[in-house]
Amino acid sequence: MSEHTIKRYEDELNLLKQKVIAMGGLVEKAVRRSMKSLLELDAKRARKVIERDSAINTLELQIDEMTRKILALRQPAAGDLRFIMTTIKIVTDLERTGDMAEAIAETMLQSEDHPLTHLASLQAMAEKAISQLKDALDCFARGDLHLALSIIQKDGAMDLMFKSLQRETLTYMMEDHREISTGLLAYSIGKNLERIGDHAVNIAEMVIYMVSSHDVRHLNHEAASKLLNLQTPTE
Amino acid sequence: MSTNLETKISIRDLKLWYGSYEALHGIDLDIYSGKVTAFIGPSGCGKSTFLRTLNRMNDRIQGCKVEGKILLEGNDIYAPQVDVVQLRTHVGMVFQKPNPFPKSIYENVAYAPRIHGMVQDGPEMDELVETALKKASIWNEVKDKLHQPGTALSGGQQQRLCIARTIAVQPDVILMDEPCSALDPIATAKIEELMDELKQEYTIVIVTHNMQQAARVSDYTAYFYLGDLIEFGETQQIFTAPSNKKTEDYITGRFG
Amino acid sequence: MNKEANNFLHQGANPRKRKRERADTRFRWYGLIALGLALSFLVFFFVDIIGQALPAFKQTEVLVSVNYTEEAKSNYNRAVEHKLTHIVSRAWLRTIPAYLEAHPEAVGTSHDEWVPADSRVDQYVKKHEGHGLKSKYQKEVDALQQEGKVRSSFNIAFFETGDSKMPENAGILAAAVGSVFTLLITMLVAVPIGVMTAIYLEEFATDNRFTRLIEVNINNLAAIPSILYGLLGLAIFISFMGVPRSSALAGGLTLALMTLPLIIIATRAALRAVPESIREAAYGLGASSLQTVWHHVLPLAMPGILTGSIIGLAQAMGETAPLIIVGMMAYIPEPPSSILEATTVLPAQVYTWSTESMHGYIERTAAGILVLLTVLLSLNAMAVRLRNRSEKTW
Amino acid sequence: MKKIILATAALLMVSNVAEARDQIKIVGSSTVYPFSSYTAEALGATSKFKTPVVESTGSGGGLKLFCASNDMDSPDITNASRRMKEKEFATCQKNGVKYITEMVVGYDGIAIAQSKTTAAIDLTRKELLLAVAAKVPNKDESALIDNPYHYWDEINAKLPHRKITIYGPPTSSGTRDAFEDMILKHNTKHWKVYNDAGFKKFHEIRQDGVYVPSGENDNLIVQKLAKDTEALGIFGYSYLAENTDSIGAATIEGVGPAPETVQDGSYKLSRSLYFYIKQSHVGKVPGIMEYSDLFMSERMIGDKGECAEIGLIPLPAADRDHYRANLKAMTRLTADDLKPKK
Repeated sequence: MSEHTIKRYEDELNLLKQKVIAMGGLVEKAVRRSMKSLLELDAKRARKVIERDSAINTLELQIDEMTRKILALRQPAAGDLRFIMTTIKIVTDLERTGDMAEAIAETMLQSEDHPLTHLASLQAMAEKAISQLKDALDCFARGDLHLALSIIQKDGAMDLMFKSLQRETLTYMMEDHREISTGLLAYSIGKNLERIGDHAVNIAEMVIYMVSSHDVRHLNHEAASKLLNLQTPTE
Repeated sequence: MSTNLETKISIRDLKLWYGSYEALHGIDLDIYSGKVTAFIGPSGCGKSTFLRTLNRMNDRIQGCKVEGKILLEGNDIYAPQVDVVQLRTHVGMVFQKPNPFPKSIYENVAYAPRIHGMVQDGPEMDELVETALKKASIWNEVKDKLHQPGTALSGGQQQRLCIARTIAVQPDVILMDEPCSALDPIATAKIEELMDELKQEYTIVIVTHNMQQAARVSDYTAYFYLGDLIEFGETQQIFTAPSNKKTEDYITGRFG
Repeated sequence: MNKEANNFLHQGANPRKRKRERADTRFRWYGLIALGLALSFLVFFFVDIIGQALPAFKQTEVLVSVNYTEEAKSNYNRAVEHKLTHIVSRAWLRTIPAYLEAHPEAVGTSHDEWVPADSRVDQYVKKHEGHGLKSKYQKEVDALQQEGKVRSSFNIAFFETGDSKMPENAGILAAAVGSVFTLLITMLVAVPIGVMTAIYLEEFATDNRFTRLIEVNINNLAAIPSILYGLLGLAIFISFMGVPRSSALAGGLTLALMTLPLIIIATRAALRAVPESIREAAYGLGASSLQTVWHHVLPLAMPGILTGSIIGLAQAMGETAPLIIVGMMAYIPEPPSSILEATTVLPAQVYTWSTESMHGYIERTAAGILVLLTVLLSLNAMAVRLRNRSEKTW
Repeated sequence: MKKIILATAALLMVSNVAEARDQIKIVGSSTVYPFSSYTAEALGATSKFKTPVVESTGSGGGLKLFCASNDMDSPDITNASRRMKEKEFATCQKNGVKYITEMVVGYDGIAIAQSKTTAAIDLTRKELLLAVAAKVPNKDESALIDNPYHYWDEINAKLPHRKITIYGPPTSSGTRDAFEDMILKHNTKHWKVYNDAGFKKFHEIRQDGVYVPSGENDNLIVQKLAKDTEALGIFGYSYLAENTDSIGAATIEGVGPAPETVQDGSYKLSRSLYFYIKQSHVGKVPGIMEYSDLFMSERMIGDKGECAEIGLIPLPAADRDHYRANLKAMTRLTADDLKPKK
């Protein structure tokens, strides 16, 4: 997109984008760390994740403030308007994702006396979630429609993984009553990871709106691709 | 998109030259009845020129040549037998600067009906003047000073008087060439609100530099650039998701 | 640059500020001096003219006994005492035969009458240098003054008679009437033609080489010396069209030629000053070109047109050069009764008097200038009034 | 609409007027103008005739108008401060103005005046020439040089050491013409050095500020002389006559301007004043004969006549009678009359 006639406006939009990406980076890092603390039973790292959530919240406030200001003063239209709308939306998603990471870290702290099980499944899910989140941030940063669509497509896999985790924990809990507490913890972590994946999809949908002005929310992947007139990238 | 759109003016492959300079390169556009259509675009893009072809105000400019068709309800307004004077009673015009005649408010409104022999002076004319002023939402402000000079009114009132003056000949279409560019925001808002009311009865075409205004008042927006119609569509669509990159750039302020 | 000196808060002497202020003051003074000079010229001119002109409004009269004898019919000098023939005005004296012709019943009577004095006597009584009265007549006048037979009264004749070779009999009536006739013709010809031309050029003509040529020529015409219009008038109106030489028609038409470019230029300027938006408004409402010009442009331009026309006419009124060529600078003592009769105009009259050798004409010249000025100033006042009135109507 | 009617009426009147005219038209010399117009006024005041229109066009301009046509529009009489030229007569003949009667009404003198308070001065025409000409002969009269003289005693040692300043009429004036004729042309006509330099008649007046052209208004020269007592002024005799209280005249070759000296020809700066009557108009325009008779009458141009009072120098009585007889007989002017006499 060409430069804005008004340099300061251009700068503001760029800064906003950078902040969102920075926030995304922080969120992604928080998810990674919380998972790492969980897998490595590192309480110190978990506490750090909880501490650092405030930085994400601060960024969220800052970004909200900036979008408010741009809306009031610059009256953005068309692409700019969609960018701002997207920003407002995905900031919430990111903040939630940050909260998820915090929740995972807290779960880890709680689980000190009940060592966690199902770690293999959780790790696989976490990797998937983190990759979805990373892709979502990338497609936002680059305005990449294909990537965004692939995120929506991959969300099905995420759901399946969560469903299998559900089955797995349930089976364990039914077999052994002592497994219940750890099973519930694993379940809630899995739920969080699944939600992270959903937020990534939300972000991808907003990016699609931002780039193409088509609203693909509540559409399945085929319908979205059809609307966008794009071939589903082959994996 | 509303379902039963009626085309009021249909423009087909309109080209316009100033001498040897081609100012408009083949415009195709439909202007819908009972809607406000806004023309936007950077200065010198031909939007005012285009507006003025719609009631042949360009005829006055030397060396201005028009090719193509402009059909007002199916009738070519550039056909040789067309009476320009009659055409202008069908397609009225409001200008950038409020330009009331330096006569009384009453006379300003009564002038055109009188020269066109629409009604006789007297009670009929009084009624016509009152109706026009009421439609232009200025009656309450001027009813006690109808015989004071129109030039003594404020800018916004003057512009509404000009609109009343245009309405008085009962046109089908009102062309507005940047009608608010000389007005303050409050006066602008009043005109915009007025346009919203007027579109119940008239087809309005407005040229504006103020994109927000186009966004606020119009149902349809046409973006002109360098004598070409780049994009035409529903205003909401143009302002949230234009399909052309040039439109996007212009609307988002990335022009140039 | 020295920041210190540039600081506007810098206290104390700032040489640049002082210099600037001095220059300002100096400039103001130059303006004042120029204004003062212009004003003093004007005051000097008026004081001088009025001072010289005032005596012209007084005419010395002497009380003489007039004998309407049969003899006076053939030799009017016999009507008064011989020694008084050079004291009283010959202009009056020589009317006696005609008077007796018209009033036969008066023959044989004799009256004491206040009659106008000869110009030299008049000048002598007014104690003007160079009165030119011979010393033997001076004594006569002194004696008459002693007897109270000399008085000074308002010079009504100045406004009732035409030119004369005898200063005491010279008046401005003929020239004034001539001026009115001439100016009327100028106005009736130049104003409609000029205004119509300007309207055509400004509102209707297309911009092509031909109209541009006309424009350039009109602008040039306004700048050429007025005497050339005299030659033009001579060629067109007198030689070609056969308008009588020296007539108000010839002069008026010639002045119309001269005034025409001025009126055209003034009218065009006035038309151009009418905002384009008014024309657009009218056209936009479906008014025709004629209606637009007639209903909107012309009324708005009217003050400018009127002012331009009146100033053009005032200039024509004060013009002499072209009138010399068409024969209006002549001895024409009788007011014209038609536009075809020989006539003269005020400035020409003033000029004629100024070249006369007799002293009595000096004050007449000044008085003539005063009348001319009064007329011109009234014309200008009229222009202002007309303008104000036409501005008030809407 | 009114205007159109008016203009049409005016045009109709124009076409009519050429036939009937009840007002005499006189044009010509500005020198004769005062006397001619005085007579015109007298005619208007004492008779039933309309006062003739007298226009001051200069002698040449008057003759041109006079000779241009024989129409009733053309002037009936023209005044001249010189005699009609043969060429002008020929033009008259060509344009159908066949019969002309010539009248001489008197003389006009040019006065070389100065302030009354200044010591009398006597000049010759040649000295005057040397004082005012743009180019004068050098000492040995071999070539023309720019006028070097600034004091009268430089021209002639006998003259006083007095600055040369001469106020005179500008080129447009009839008096200037007369002065150039009588001082410059007359003296250089047969002066070898001028003829050798290619000037048949030299008439350029110096422009280095010594000769001050002083406007058409001779009254101005009178005022200037009163202030600048060293200066001389050139103007018509009538102004001298009117201003004898403040100015006096220089004598020319020992003779001062006065009616007697002009009449007997001893005062050299003088000329005859003429008027010419178009015979074909006599009887058609009423009053031409009456006007001419009045002008030629003793009452006007006699020794004590009214014109004499305003500056005309009368003809000798015999000449007056001669011209009156010519007038009565309507003697026709012939080309031979105008041939220069030997």
